[in-house]
This record gives sequence, C-alpha cells and structure tokens, in this order.
Amino acid sequence: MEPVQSQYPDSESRKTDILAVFAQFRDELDIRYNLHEQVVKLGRDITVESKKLIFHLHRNNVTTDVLMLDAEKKKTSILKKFHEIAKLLVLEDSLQFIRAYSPGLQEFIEAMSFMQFLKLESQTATSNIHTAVLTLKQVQNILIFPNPAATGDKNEHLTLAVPLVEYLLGLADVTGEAMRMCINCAAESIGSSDLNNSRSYKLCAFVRILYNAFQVCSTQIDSSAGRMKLFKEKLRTMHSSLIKCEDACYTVKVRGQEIPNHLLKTELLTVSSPSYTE
Amino acid sequence: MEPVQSQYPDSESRKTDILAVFAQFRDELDIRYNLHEQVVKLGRDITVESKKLIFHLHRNNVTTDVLMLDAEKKKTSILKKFHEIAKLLVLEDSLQFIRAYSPGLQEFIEAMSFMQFLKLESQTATSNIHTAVLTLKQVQNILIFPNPAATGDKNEHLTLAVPLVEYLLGLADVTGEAMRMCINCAAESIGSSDLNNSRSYKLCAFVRILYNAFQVCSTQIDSSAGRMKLFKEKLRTMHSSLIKCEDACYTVKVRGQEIPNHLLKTELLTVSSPSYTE
Amino acid sequence: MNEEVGVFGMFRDIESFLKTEHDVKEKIRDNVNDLEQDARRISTILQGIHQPCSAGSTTKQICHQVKAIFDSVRVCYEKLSLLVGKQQYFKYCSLWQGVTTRFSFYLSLVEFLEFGKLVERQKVADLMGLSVEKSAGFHLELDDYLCGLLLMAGELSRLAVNCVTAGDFKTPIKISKFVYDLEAGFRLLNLKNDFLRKKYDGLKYDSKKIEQVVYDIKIRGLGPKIDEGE
Amino acid sequence: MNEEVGVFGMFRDIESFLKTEHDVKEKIRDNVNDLEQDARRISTILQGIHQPCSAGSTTKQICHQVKAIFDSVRVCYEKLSLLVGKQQYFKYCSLWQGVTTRFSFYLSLVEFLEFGKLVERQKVADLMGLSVEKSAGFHLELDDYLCGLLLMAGELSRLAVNCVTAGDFKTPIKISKFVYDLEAGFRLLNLKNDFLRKKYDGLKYDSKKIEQVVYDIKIRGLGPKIDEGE
Amino acid sequence: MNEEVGVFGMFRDIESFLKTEHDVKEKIRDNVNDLEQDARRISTILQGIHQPCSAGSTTKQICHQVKAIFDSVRVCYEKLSLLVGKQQYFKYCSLWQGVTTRFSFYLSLVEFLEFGKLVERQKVADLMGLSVEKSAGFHLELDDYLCGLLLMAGELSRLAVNCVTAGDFKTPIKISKFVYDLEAGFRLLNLKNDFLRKKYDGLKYDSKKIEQVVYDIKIRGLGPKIDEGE
Amino acid sequence: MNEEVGVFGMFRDIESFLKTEHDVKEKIRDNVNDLEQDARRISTILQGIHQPCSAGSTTKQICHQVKAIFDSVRVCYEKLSLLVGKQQYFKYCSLWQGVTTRFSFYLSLVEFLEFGKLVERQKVADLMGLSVEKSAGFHLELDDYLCGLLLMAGELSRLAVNCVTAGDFKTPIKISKFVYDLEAGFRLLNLKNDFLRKKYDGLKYDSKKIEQVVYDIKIRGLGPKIDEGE
Amino acid sequence: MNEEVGVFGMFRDIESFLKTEHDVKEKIRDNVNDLEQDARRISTILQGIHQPCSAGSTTKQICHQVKAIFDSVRVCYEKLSLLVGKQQYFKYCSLWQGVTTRFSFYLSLVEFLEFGKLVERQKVADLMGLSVEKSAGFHLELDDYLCGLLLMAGELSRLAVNCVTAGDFKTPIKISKFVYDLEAGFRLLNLKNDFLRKKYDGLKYDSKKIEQVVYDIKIRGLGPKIDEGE
Amino acid sequence: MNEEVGVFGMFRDIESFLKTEHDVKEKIRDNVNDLEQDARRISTILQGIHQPCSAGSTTKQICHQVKAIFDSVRVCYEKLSLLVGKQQYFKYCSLWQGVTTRFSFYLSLVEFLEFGKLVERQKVADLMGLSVEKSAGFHLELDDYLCGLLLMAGELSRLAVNCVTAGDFKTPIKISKFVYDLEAGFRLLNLKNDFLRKKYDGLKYDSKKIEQVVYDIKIRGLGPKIDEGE
Ligand SMILES: [Mn+2]
Ligand SMILES: [Mn+2]
Repeated sequence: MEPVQSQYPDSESRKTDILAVFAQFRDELDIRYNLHEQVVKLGRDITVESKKLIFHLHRNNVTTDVLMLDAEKKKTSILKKFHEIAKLLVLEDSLQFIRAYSPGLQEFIEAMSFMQFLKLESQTATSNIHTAVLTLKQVQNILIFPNPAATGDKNEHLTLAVPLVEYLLGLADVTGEAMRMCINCAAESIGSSDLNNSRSYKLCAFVRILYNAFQVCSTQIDSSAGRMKLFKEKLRTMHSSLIKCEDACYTVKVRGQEIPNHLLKTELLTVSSPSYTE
Repeated sequence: MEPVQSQYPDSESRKTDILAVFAQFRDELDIRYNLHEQVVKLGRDITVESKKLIFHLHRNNVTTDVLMLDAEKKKTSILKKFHEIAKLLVLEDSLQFIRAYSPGLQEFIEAMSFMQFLKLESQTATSNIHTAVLTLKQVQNILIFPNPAATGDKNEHLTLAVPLVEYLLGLADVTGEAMRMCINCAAESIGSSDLNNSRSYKLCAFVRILYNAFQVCSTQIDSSAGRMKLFKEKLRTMHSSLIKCEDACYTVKVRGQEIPNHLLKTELLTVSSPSYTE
Repeated sequence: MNEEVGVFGMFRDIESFLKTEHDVKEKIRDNVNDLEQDARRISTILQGIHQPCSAGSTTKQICHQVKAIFDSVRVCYEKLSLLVGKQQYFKYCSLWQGVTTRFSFYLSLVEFLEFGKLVERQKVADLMGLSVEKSAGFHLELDDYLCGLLLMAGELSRLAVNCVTAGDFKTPIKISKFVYDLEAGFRLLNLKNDFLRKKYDGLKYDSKKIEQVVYDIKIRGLGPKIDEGE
Repeated sequence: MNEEVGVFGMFRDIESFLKTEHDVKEKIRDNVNDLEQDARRISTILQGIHQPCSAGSTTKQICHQVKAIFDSVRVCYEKLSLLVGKQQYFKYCSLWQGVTTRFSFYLSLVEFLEFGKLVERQKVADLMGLSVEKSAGFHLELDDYLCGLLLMAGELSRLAVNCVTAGDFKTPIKISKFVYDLEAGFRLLNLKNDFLRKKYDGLKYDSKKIEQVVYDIKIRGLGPKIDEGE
Repeated sequence: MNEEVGVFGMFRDIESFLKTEHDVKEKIRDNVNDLEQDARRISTILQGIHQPCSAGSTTKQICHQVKAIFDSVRVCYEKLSLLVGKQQYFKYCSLWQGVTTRFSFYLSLVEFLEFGKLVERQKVADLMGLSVEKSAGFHLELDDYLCGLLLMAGELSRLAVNCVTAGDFKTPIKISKFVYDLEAGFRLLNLKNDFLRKKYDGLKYDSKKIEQVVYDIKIRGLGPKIDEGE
Repeated sequence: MNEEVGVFGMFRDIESFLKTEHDVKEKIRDNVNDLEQDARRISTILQGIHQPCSAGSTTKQICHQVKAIFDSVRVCYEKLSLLVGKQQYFKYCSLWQGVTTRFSFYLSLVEFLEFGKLVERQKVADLMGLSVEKSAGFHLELDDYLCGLLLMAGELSRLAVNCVTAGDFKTPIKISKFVYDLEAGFRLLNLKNDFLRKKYDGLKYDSKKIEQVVYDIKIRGLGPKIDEGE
Repeated sequence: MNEEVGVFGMFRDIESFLKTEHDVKEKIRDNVNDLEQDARRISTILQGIHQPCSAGSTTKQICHQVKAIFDSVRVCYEKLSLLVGKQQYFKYCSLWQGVTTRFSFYLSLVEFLEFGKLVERQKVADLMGLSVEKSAGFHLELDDYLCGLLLMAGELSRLAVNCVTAGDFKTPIKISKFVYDLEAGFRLLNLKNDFLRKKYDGLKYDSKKIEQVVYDIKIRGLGPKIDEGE
Repeated sequence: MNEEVGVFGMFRDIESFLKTEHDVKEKIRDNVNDLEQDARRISTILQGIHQPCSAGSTTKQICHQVKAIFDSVRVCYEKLSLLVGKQQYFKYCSLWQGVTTRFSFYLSLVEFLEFGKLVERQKVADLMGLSVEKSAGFHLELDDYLCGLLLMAGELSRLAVNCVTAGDFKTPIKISKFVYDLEAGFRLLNLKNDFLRKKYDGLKYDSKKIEQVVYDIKIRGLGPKIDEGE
C-alpha cells in the first residue's frame, strides 16, 4: 500500500478528539438504554394490571354495572402508565422502543377487547356479534394523550405506536378468555336449565370470528421466522380454544335434546323451579 | 356412596365464609406478587449498574486510584438497591424471592470479584493469585445491612440470601471479564515490548484457578436438569475463555522468543526506546 | 493472609458443603418416598367412595381410615422439618410440594365428605403437623393448599357421576352447590401464569360436568323433592 | 352502527394493508439488493489495498473509486427514504442495517487511508445522503456507525500484515496508534449484550494482532527512525 | 495475467447463472403467493359449514363456490408447471407443498360433502390441473394427497360436533362410517414419513371424538330411525 | 515406522468391528419390520370389535384370527433372539420395544375379550415365544407388559363407547369393573419410568370415560337389571 | 359394500407404491455408502501432502493415486444415475450431496497441486462421470462445485502452514496468490444459499491465515528472491 | 372376589420387583458417584500438566499420582460388575458411560505423557479392571475407548500451547506427530455414532491448532536441532 500523502493529524490531539466524541456517544447510548429500562418497568406494570383487569371481568358475581365501573377505574389507571411511557418517549420514535412495552401493550389490548365484548354483548345478536370486536383504530384512539409540553398547534397530542402485529397478537389472546367464559356459561346454563339462550353460543361465535379473521391475516404477514412461529403457535392455541367452545355448545345442545325423549317431561316443569337455580 | 350424616352448614353462610377466606387469600397472593414485582425491578437496576461497574473497571486509561474510587462509589450505589430489597423482604424469607433478584445478584458477584482481583493483583504474585478470589463468605458479608426497624438485640441486621449456586454462577462469569483483560494486556505487553512481566500470565492463572474450581464444584451440584444444563454451558464458556487466555500467553511468549534468533539483536536495543511505546 | 490458604480452603469447604447438601437431599428424598407411600395408601382407600356402598366400606369408615394414616404422615413431616431446618424450607420445597399438595387434597375431600364444608387451611396444616405461618419454617404453603382444593373439585366431579351410577341422587346436588361456592371463591384471586393458574383453568370443566349430572337428575325428577330441604 | 359493517370491513382493510406492506417490503428489498450490489463493488475495489503497490491502483485511486460509487449509493438511499417515509424507519430498518453498516465501514476505512483520522458520523451520513438525526426519519443509526468502525479495525489488522509483506513498515505503526486511540474511545461506552458488544469483543484481537506486527518490525529495526518523526 | 481474466470470467458466468436461478425462484414464490391467496379464500368459504345453517350458505352453495375458485388455481399451477420444468419439480417442491396439501384437503372435504365418499387422487389432481404421475414432471405427490385426507378427518370431527349443535343428527353418523373406513385404509400403510405419521396419530384421536358424538346421539335416541334408512 | 503400522492395524480392526456391528443392527431392523407388518395385520383385525356385530366377524372369530398370526410372530422373535444373543438384549432393545409393547397390548385385549380377565405376563411371553426371565436373554420386559395393559385400557374405553352405540349395554359394565381393578392394581405401583407414568396418567382418563358410559346407561335405566346377574 | 373394497384396494396400491419407493431409497443409500468408502480412501491419500516430502509419496504420486480411485467413483455414480432416473434427481439429492461435495473438493485440490490453477466445473464433472447440465438428470450441482472450492481453500491454508514447517517457502506464496484470486471471484457472487454463504465466511478466515504465513516468511527474509521468479 | 385377590397379588409382586430393580439402580448410582469422585480427583491432578513447571509437580509425578487412584477405580468397577451382572450391562450402561469415557481419556493421556504412544484398548481396560470382550459382561465399550482418545487430542492441543508458554519446544513436536497418526487412524473409520462423529470433527480442529504451534516453533528456529535427534 502506498500511503496517501496528506497532513495526518497530530497524534495527541487526535486522541483527545476521539475521546470527546466517544464521550458523546456514551451519553447518547446511556440515555437510550435508560429510557428503555424505564419503559420496560412501566410495561411490566401494565401487564400486571391488565391481567388483574381480565380477572376482574371474569367476576360475574357482582352486578354488571358495578363490575364495569370498577373495570373503567382499572382501565384509567393503566392508561396513566401508558401516558407516562408516551411522555418519556415524547422526543423519540415509539416504534424504536416497541419491544420494551410490547408485552404490556398486548395484554392491554386483550383486556380492552374482552371488556368491549362484555359491554356490547347483551345488546348484540349472535349473528351480529362481530360488531363487538375491538378494532385497531379503537386501540389507537385510546392511546392518544394530551401533551403537557404542547407548543401551539403542534405536538398537541402524544401517541404510542400500535403496530398491526401487536394488535393481532393481543386480539388473539382474547379468545382464551372468551373460551374460559364460554365454558363457564355452558355450566351455568345447564345448571339453570336455560339451555337455549346460553351465552355460550354467542361466545363461541365470537371466538369463531376471531379465529377465522386471525387465520386469514396471520398467514399473510411477512414477518421474521421467529414471529412466524409465534403466529403459528397462537393459531394453534386459538384453534384449540375454538374447539373447546364448540364442544361446550355441543354439550349444551345435546343436554337440551334430552328432555323431549323422556316421559318425565311433565314432572320436570315442577322441579326446575327458579328457587332451585340459586 | 353413603353420605355421612352430620350437620351440613347452611348454604348461604357457607358461601359467605368461603368468599371471606378467599378474599384473604387474594390479599396474601397480591402482596406476594407485588413484592416479587418490586424486587424484580430493583434486580434489573442492579444488573444494569453492575454491568456499568464492570465496564468502568476495564477503563484502565485513568490512574488506578481514581478508577477504584469511582468504582467504590458505584458499588455503594448498588448496595443501596440491595438494601432496599432487604428492607422489602424484612418479613419474608429472601430465598423465596431469589429468582426475582438472581440475575442482578449474579452480575453483582461478577463485578465484585473482578474489582477485588484488580485491587489485589499488583501486590500478589502469580503463584499466589488464588488469594485474589472473592469468597462466598465475603459476598455474604457485603450483603448485611442495618435494620432500620431493629428492636433491641434481635433483628439488628438485614441479610439477603446468597445461595452457593448463585455465587458459583456469578463467579463463573468473571472469567469472561478476566479473559478480555488478559488479551488486552497481551496486546499492551507486546506493544510495549514488556514481554516477560505481562499481566496476561497473572490473569491466565486466575482464570485457570476459577475454571478448575468451578469444574470440580459444578459436577457435584445436585440440581434440576435445567440448572445442570446451565452449568455445563457455563463450563464450556469458561473452558473457551481459558483457551483464549492460554493462547494469548502463548503469543506473548512466542514473541519473546523471537529476539535472540536474529542478528538484529543489537540494533533492537537502540530502537526499543521508551519514547516509542507512547 | 489467613485468606491465602483460605481460598483453596474455601473450595474444599464448598465441596464438603455440597457433599453434605447431597446427603441431606437424599435423606429428604427418603422421607418424601415414605410420604408418597402413605399417599398411595390413602389414595387406594379413598377410591372406595366411587364404589357402590355395598361393595366397600361406608364413607364414614373411609374417612376414619384416611385420618388414621395421617398419624404416620405427621411423623414424617416432623422428621422432614428437623432435617430441613428453618432457613432452608424454600431451598428444598420443590421436593415435597407434590406430595404435600396431594395430602391437602385428601384432607379437603375428607372434610367435605364428613362435614360438607370447605376445610380450613389451619386444619389441613394441623392434621399434617405443619404451621400455616411461613415464619415457622416448615409450613403449608398457600399455593399447595389451594392446589389441593382444585384437585378435590376434580375428584368431586368424578364422584358426582359415580353416585348416580350407585343410585345416590342427593350427593351430586350437594357437590354442585359446594363446587359452585368454591368457584366463586377462586374467582376472587388474581393468579399468575403458573401451575396454580393451570389447575384453576380445569375447574370450569369439573363444574360443567357436575352441572350436567345435576341436570340429568333434575329432568328425570330423581333429585330430592324441594320441600325435603337438603 | 357504521361499525357493524366496519368490523368485517376492518379485517378487509387489514388484508389490503398487509398486501400493501408486503409490496413496500418487496420494493425495499429490491433497493437493498441494489445497495448490496454497490457494496460488493466497493469491497472488490477496496481489496486492492492489500495487494503489492505495483499490482494494482494506488491507495489514492482506490479511495477515489470508492467515493465515486457513493453517488449511486446516495440515490438508492434517497429512494429508500421516500419508500419508507418518516414514520416507518424503525419498522423496516432491519432490512438495510447490514448494508448500511458495511457502507459506514467502507467510509471509515477510506477516511483513515486518506487522512489518517476517525471519520465523523456526520461525514459518513453525508456521503450516504442520510441525516444523523433520528427526527429526520431516515438516518444513520449510531449503532451502525460504531459497528462500521469495528469492522474497519478488523480490516486494518489485516492491512498491517499485508503492508509488511509488501515492504511498507510505516503504515502498520500508524495503524497501531490509530486503533489504540479507537480502542480507548470504545472503552468509554457502556454496551448492552447485543450485536455491537459482540463486535466490540473482537477489537482486542485486532489490536493484539497489530501490536504483533509492530513488534516484529521494531525488533528487526525495520520501522521508521525515531528522528524521522512520523 | 490471462489466468486472472479466466477466473473472473468464470465467476461472472456463475453469478449470472445464480441470478437467473434466483429470478426463477422469485417467480415461483409469486405464483405460490397467488395460490395461497386462493387457498385463504377457499378456507374462509369452507368455514361456513361450521356455522349454524341459518347464518350462512347451504353446503351445496359452499361446495359450488369452492370449486369455482379452482378455475383460478388451475391457471396458477399451469404457470408454475411451465416455470419449473420437468426436471426441477423436486428442487422447488417444498415451496408449494404446503398449499398443495391444503388444496388436496379442501377437495377431499368437498367430495365428502357432495357425494359422501372418498375422493380419488386422480380427481384431486384433475381439479388442480395436475397429473398423478411423477414422470409428468409437475404432479400431485402421494404424500400431499394423503396429508390432505388426514386434514379432512380433523375437519370432519369438528363438523360432527357442530352438526349436532345445529340440530343435524344424521351427518355425524355418515361421518363416523366414512372416517372408520378411512382409518382402516391408513392402517394398511407403513408410513415412514414422520410428518404423515404424526398426522396419522391425530386420525385416531379424531376418530374417537366422532365415535363419542355418535354415542351421544344414539344413547339419547336422537339419530335417524332405522327404518328411515339414511 | 513399525509404530505407524501398529496404529493403522488397530484402527483397521476397529473399522471391521464397527462394520460387523452395523450389519447386525441392519438385520435386526429387517426383523423388526417384519414384526411391524404382523402388528399392522393384527391391528386391522382387532378394529373389527368396534363395528356392529352384523357387519363383521364375531369377537370369537376375531380373537382366533389374531392368535393365528402369533405363529408368525414367534418365528420372528426366534430369529431376533438368535441375532441378538444373550448379552446384547439391552443394547438393542429400543429397536423392538415399540412393537413388543403393541403385541403385549393385543394379547391383553384378546384375553379380556375371550375370558374377561387380566392376562398374565407369562402367558403373553409364551404366545410371543419369549421368556419372562431376564436371565434368559431375549425376554418380555415388565415395562413392556405393563405398557401393553395401559394401551388395552385405552382401547377398552373406546370399546365401551362403541358397544353402547351398537346397543350392547352389558359389555361396558364388565369393562368398567375390569378397568376399576386394573387401576387399583396400578395404584400399588411406585412407577419411576417416566413413559409408563405418563401412560398411567392416561389410565385415569380412560377410567373416567368408562365411568361416564356406565353412568349414561344407568341413569337411563338401560343397563341389565340387578337380578339378571351379569 | 363395493365401496369399502374400493377404499381398501386403493390403500393397498398406495402401500405397495410406498414400499417400492422405500426400496429405491435403500439402494441409493447403499451406493452412497460405497462412494463414502472411496472418499475416505482418497482423504487418507491426500493427507500425505501435509507430511514432510521424505516421509511419504511425492505430490505427483499422490495426485496420481487419487485420480485412479475416481475410476471406481464413476462406476458408482453411473449406478446411482440409473437408479434415480432423470426426474428424481432433486428428490433424493440430499443423500449424496455431502459426498459429491467432497469429491469436488478433492479434484479441485488435485488440480491446484498438479497445475496450480482453478479446476473447471466441467472437468470435475467429467472426472466424476457426471454432466454439468441439469437437463441431463444426474449432474454436478453448481453449489456442490462451489462448496468443493471453499473446502479446498481451507485445506490450502493448512497446507501453507505445513509447507513452512517442512521448509518449503515457495508453495505458500503460490497458494496466497491463488486464494487471493479465488476470493476475488467469490466476491462477485451474490450468495443466497445459507450453507455456501457460511462456508464463504470461512474463506475470508483461510485467506487471512495464508496472508499471515506469507507475512511470516517475508519479514524473516525466508521467501524466494524476487529475481528468482517463482 | 377371588379374581380381585389374584390381580392385587400380581400387582404386589410387580411392585416388589420394581422396588428391587429401583434399589439396584440406586446402588449403581452410588457406585458411579464414587467413580465420579475419583474422576474429579484425577482431573484436578492432571490439570497440573498445564501449569508452568515450577508451580506444580513434574509430569512423572502427575502420572504416578493418577495411576495410584486407579486402584480405587478398579475396586469400584469390581463392585459395579457384581451389581449389574452379565446380562444387564447394556441396561444400565448409560449411567457409567460418561465416567468410563473420562477414565479412558485420562489413561490415554497418561500413556502418551509417559511413553509417547497410543494406549491400547486392552491396557485401558486392564487398568480399570475391565475386560474388552462384550461376552465378559462388564467391559470397556469400543465407543468409550475411542471417545477417550478424542478427548485426549483436545487436551494435547491445549498442552502443546502451554508447553511453549513454559518454554518447552520439544513436546509440541512430539504431540504433533502423535496426533497426525491418530487422525490417520480415525480417518479409516466409518463412524455412525453421532456423538463420536461430532468429537471426531473436533479432532481436525485440534490437529490444525497443533500444526500451527509447530509452525510457530519452526519458523523461529526454536525447535530441537535436527542433529539433536528428539
Ligand atoms: Mn389471557
Ligand atoms: Mn460479564
């Protein structure tokens, strides 16, 4: 190699220069990593609180109004954490930190769609149950916050990124909760001899819609091998949830068919008095 | 089945009783899970700060005294986090929460033993380098804190559990840091033509001792299959670190042998003036 | 420079510590084996409840026999407790957790069979010779007690079916109400994604199965008349 | 009830969104392929520095040729930038990260060859037609720039060896000093256990290798005389 | 330096060869994507058979719609066949194996729904525009056909359950007989292919589930009367 | 250079030794393939028990046909036994363990169908032409016999369901008693073998399913009257 | 019951088809085993190049012996070609790919040893009795040829080291130039095949090692004088 | 109820049989633990060969100490042999295979250190108190012996490096010749055992590393003079 003849920098000053820029780099990296850590911690809180919210929604032993009121409170508390994340990332592209809060976001989407289903369910017919699905747009709208440092007409709002993939993964998990509730409802319907109007059917229809939609979407996603495996795994889980729901509805139906074939039909009417069903 | 005849409890009161005890259980579980979450967060901080401390210890461009002073400060800051954990777990058996702070603890042990080695190294001969190993006892002594709520002669101190396994896993990782330093030292020794007294030899001896000791201990641990795999993995990593150290020492030695075989020996004496080695 | 010898000494200490630990673990395993032997014996006895009355012992006898074995169980736990010591409960607890859970299950079942109610955690602990306080060292973990309750629910769903086969239509209805209450209790908990959560997920199936049995009884008018009370 | 149709509609939207996304990705990939083509061309040219002077072009010519190709590189990044848009940089960045890192490496190397100093992040970005500010959307990530520097150190260790083979004993000593400074810089950073950390771990080997070359030169008195300065 | 030119020339030829091959692969992928699009459409339509009758189309309509899409499928396979050529079927077959298997599954299901019998491999191949002979180049692999049959069995077990829920007690009994024969057929095979073997294990499970459905129908006297014929 | 010859000579001996061993293994595999062929034939015949009587052979005929095939099975095991030799049984046993387990299952099932009782290990071994003693070299492992029993329980749970479908309400009750005893037997065992333990967990499930069938019969009053005896 | 016969008949045909296919695969495996035997023999001979000249055969003799074995190799490939048929090359090619790659490696090495130049793909194919055209059915895949070249580079880096040990300072310099050109050639390729790409990464490593050897020779003035030519 | 007694009796026999077997296994494990204790002691001693001479014992002393421990090893194997019996060697061999392999490795290393040659399988077996014949029941498996040799090669590559560091330039050259022959031997083998094959791949790597050490010695003229002999 023939070295280019040029004014090489003086050795000592070069060293000083290098150390100076690297000190800047260190600060830049430290800030980013610290931010990441803070978001991770808030994300963990969100996961925990969303899980609690879901458990709460399964507690149908209180009247629905009270249940929903408490649920709204819990939701507000979770949104505060999201707001904190949004404030932390005000100068950043939240997509860059998505991995730090992705588990929390997914659990939150799961909780929100479960909550929305429960709210709309009673006033929605089974054939129309698809309207109870929480949309991506709805999720995105929830995650818009006022910007305390808003300046004039710009930056009025803080938003957090909700990539489609996160939405789908969160939505996928709600089938698990719906399945749990579907089986519980089947048990209740049988217990209360209310076999024809079981909520199980509605829940099963809801799960079926989600499964069909997720199946179509998930196979179209152009994703990394690891993500692809995750989607396939979710799809398997959803399929097995759907099967469990269908089996539960089958049980309810089969039980319902038991009555007419027995002589004891008339006696039944006296036995299945409301006092019995607690 | 012939039911035992006895006074079955009244249905309503039983239900109330059950709900009452389960409400207690819920509180007990919530408290435990919350505690776990808090400890996990502190543990993450400890991991991050310990890693920073290790990076700091590799920065031999400042004089050792200053380096160690800063290191002590960082250590103090980490110990504060441990103290917080200890305070959180004052009424608990810290062993029950070990998984929540185990990664942080291990990283801390790694940092502490690296620091101790660097402190003692200069005044310790290679043949005696085993005295620079941080002992389990020493780790345990570091993690004793005053109890702010101490009552009389009891509970004067708060301690955190340091199971042997955690100690060994933390110690295992220090070989990685020693290996990095060993190769850096080899490069420096060659650069400064100080081939006989290279710190590489000392670091290699240190790694060899740790490897031999870990090998003997780890195969004796009666542990779960998962843990066993982890130990084997660590042992492999340590072995490869040791090989790297030995190769580095070999390079230094082979270079050192180059001199006498060349006619240029006499010229060398004039060339290798101190000004050359920056 | 006491340390000097000390470090190699430390590793020698560690070796001997590991040896001791290994021996302790072996002894714990022996004890747990004995406990499992007792658990198998209890399990065999308890199977009797699924048989037609005539074929085996009465429920009362069965419960009595089961409780008798707990004398031996208590002795075992006593020994374990001495072996393990106060500080090391959480170090070794995975070794006996399985069998402890099963004992808790057996005792919950016996309590229901005898008194039709939920066994108290304190009572389970007492019968096993344990404390319910963590501070006592060797204690009955809440998780193990709860897990025992869930195992009981599974067994009760099987019992409901077999009662009908044996012509007993009252017990399934009692079981139904009991499991309904139990489920309400569990619904209060905020569980993690752990073993307990997994077991709890099975509860809804047990509940459904029991409701099916009750339904079958009801539509055939086989259940107790309303005015009979319970 | 606009929503009503809306939900099935949403999933149809999602499908078409995915289709669009897939097409965007394909276009990005095509662009990245073009960039990789350029990168291979640069790589071929840069190999010339390892050959004896007589056989190939001079270093000056090589640097010149490399920089000429960056005209095409800039056009590509321009296109990419338009394709990706401001908001989606981090969505797709894994697709071009590899090649960006390599360009950063080539430019760091050229800067050292030409001026014997560390290339500035701003300069690398400028030559690639990028910004250094995240807020600008399509930018040069700090990690990619740093990773490029580490790749350069590896290449310099190889260059030091080949310089000696070609009879050039000055350059290795310059390289030695430069990499020494670079290492001091990197030592300031607190890295995570990621890709950058792994690359950084290789730096010490490069450094060692360069020191060996310098040592070989020194003990044979082949280096520049002290009074020659540098 | 003639030598060098030679080597470079050869590698340039190789690169253009690799480029061509890569382009072929890309085109195959595009075609397979189109096939997958069709497969998704069919899958969505076929899910309708699990819906309560009132909610969706009749089985007849569903089968009709599915078969209509196969016009587009055949065109795709035609294109693929031209792209791939006779010799290279096995070189690329992993790219379309998944989707081919699914088409085979859809056609087996449609045949059962329409005619209640096992579709022949020839018919599946015809509807996809393929041959059954390996010598024809682009053909329907035996394994893919068999795998399609096994996927159908899984779907039928689900259908049996959902038919009952929808109040149809005849279809499950038809399904039961059909799957019994299918299982007997598979029992003759000595499957070496691990994937098929695993799917075959699933068949036993599906078969048991269908038997359970028939059992539930029969024990409640819900099935068609014997004199009704079928 | 004598040394070298020595080393090479040794390795040549080792290679011929490895070759011989490999050939033995191939021959064992061929024999096991033949056994698997027989196993598939038996499996096909045994499926007949799940069909309505009219459609196929009687249970008696089925059992007869199955036992006839064991003439061929015995010949195969004879050959295997000669191939393997006394000392090497455990070296290769994983190769035939699967098929041996299945034969043991078939024979347990046949014994139950013919005589309604548990087959003895000695009888199974005799029909397969094996010993029950380890010292005899080629023998029937206890684990394989036990595993066969557990597979039988699974098949019986399926049979119970299908009997009801075919209108046979007596057999399920026989099966129920038989499996109850079998479960009681297994409960005595402290199984350490993980595979068996997992299968044993399946037994509980089979047992529950059979209880459900008996329940369905009883609650509908379909079972044999008590005074009918059995 | 005609239907049933049909299904069974079909499955019997399928089984015999599967059997035939399995037998073909077994025969292919036997042939590949023979090829591997030849490959091991060649490998043993070729190791001779790393030994000091005096101890073994000359390079010329070694090359001669290697090429003699290819008579047997060609016969094997001939047989394989007949077995596999034109259409099924890619179905089974994973079975012989490993050994084909190795032969290609051996021939590339021999060509370098004999003539100091890069072997052409056509020549490799000829010596193995294969075509280079895919359309010919059984052919030498481009990937296998390239992989062979990369394996050769690894062997050459080892040879460079051992030559120096044996006091031969000329060959390493020849190797260095040869591998430099080879690397330049590979740099032109846009490798998509992951396996090749990984091997290609190894080439950079081999190349660096050879450069180190040349460096060691040069800095000690051990190489041939420039005016000596080469 | 005679039946029941029969079944229970049989299962009680089985349980006691399982118990006995389990106890045998426990005893084997205890013995293997003792062997592992010995292996750890040997390993610790043998690590001494990598230490700078001054720090530890001489190679002679080390070999002597190692062989002394084999007195205890032989006693252990004697006990094991009695416990296991002739027929059951392969039933339990996985329990001691790891430690046996390590002993074989230690003895191969000692043989090389003492006599510079390859230890024979017979000698290894003798020192462990075992036979080399399978027919003898408890023997030294060929695979374990071979695996020991490969482990030794890895250790020797490390030793070659550390010898140089300690200023011993003769031993690496001895090691080089020895490992060259060993590799030639292994090249003759057609290894089917995946574990051995993987270890064998490591041998090539070890061999290259040793060649590099010899190279470093030779190019600096550090090795023994030719006329010195060795
Ligand atoms: Mn969930
Ligand atoms: Mn570390």
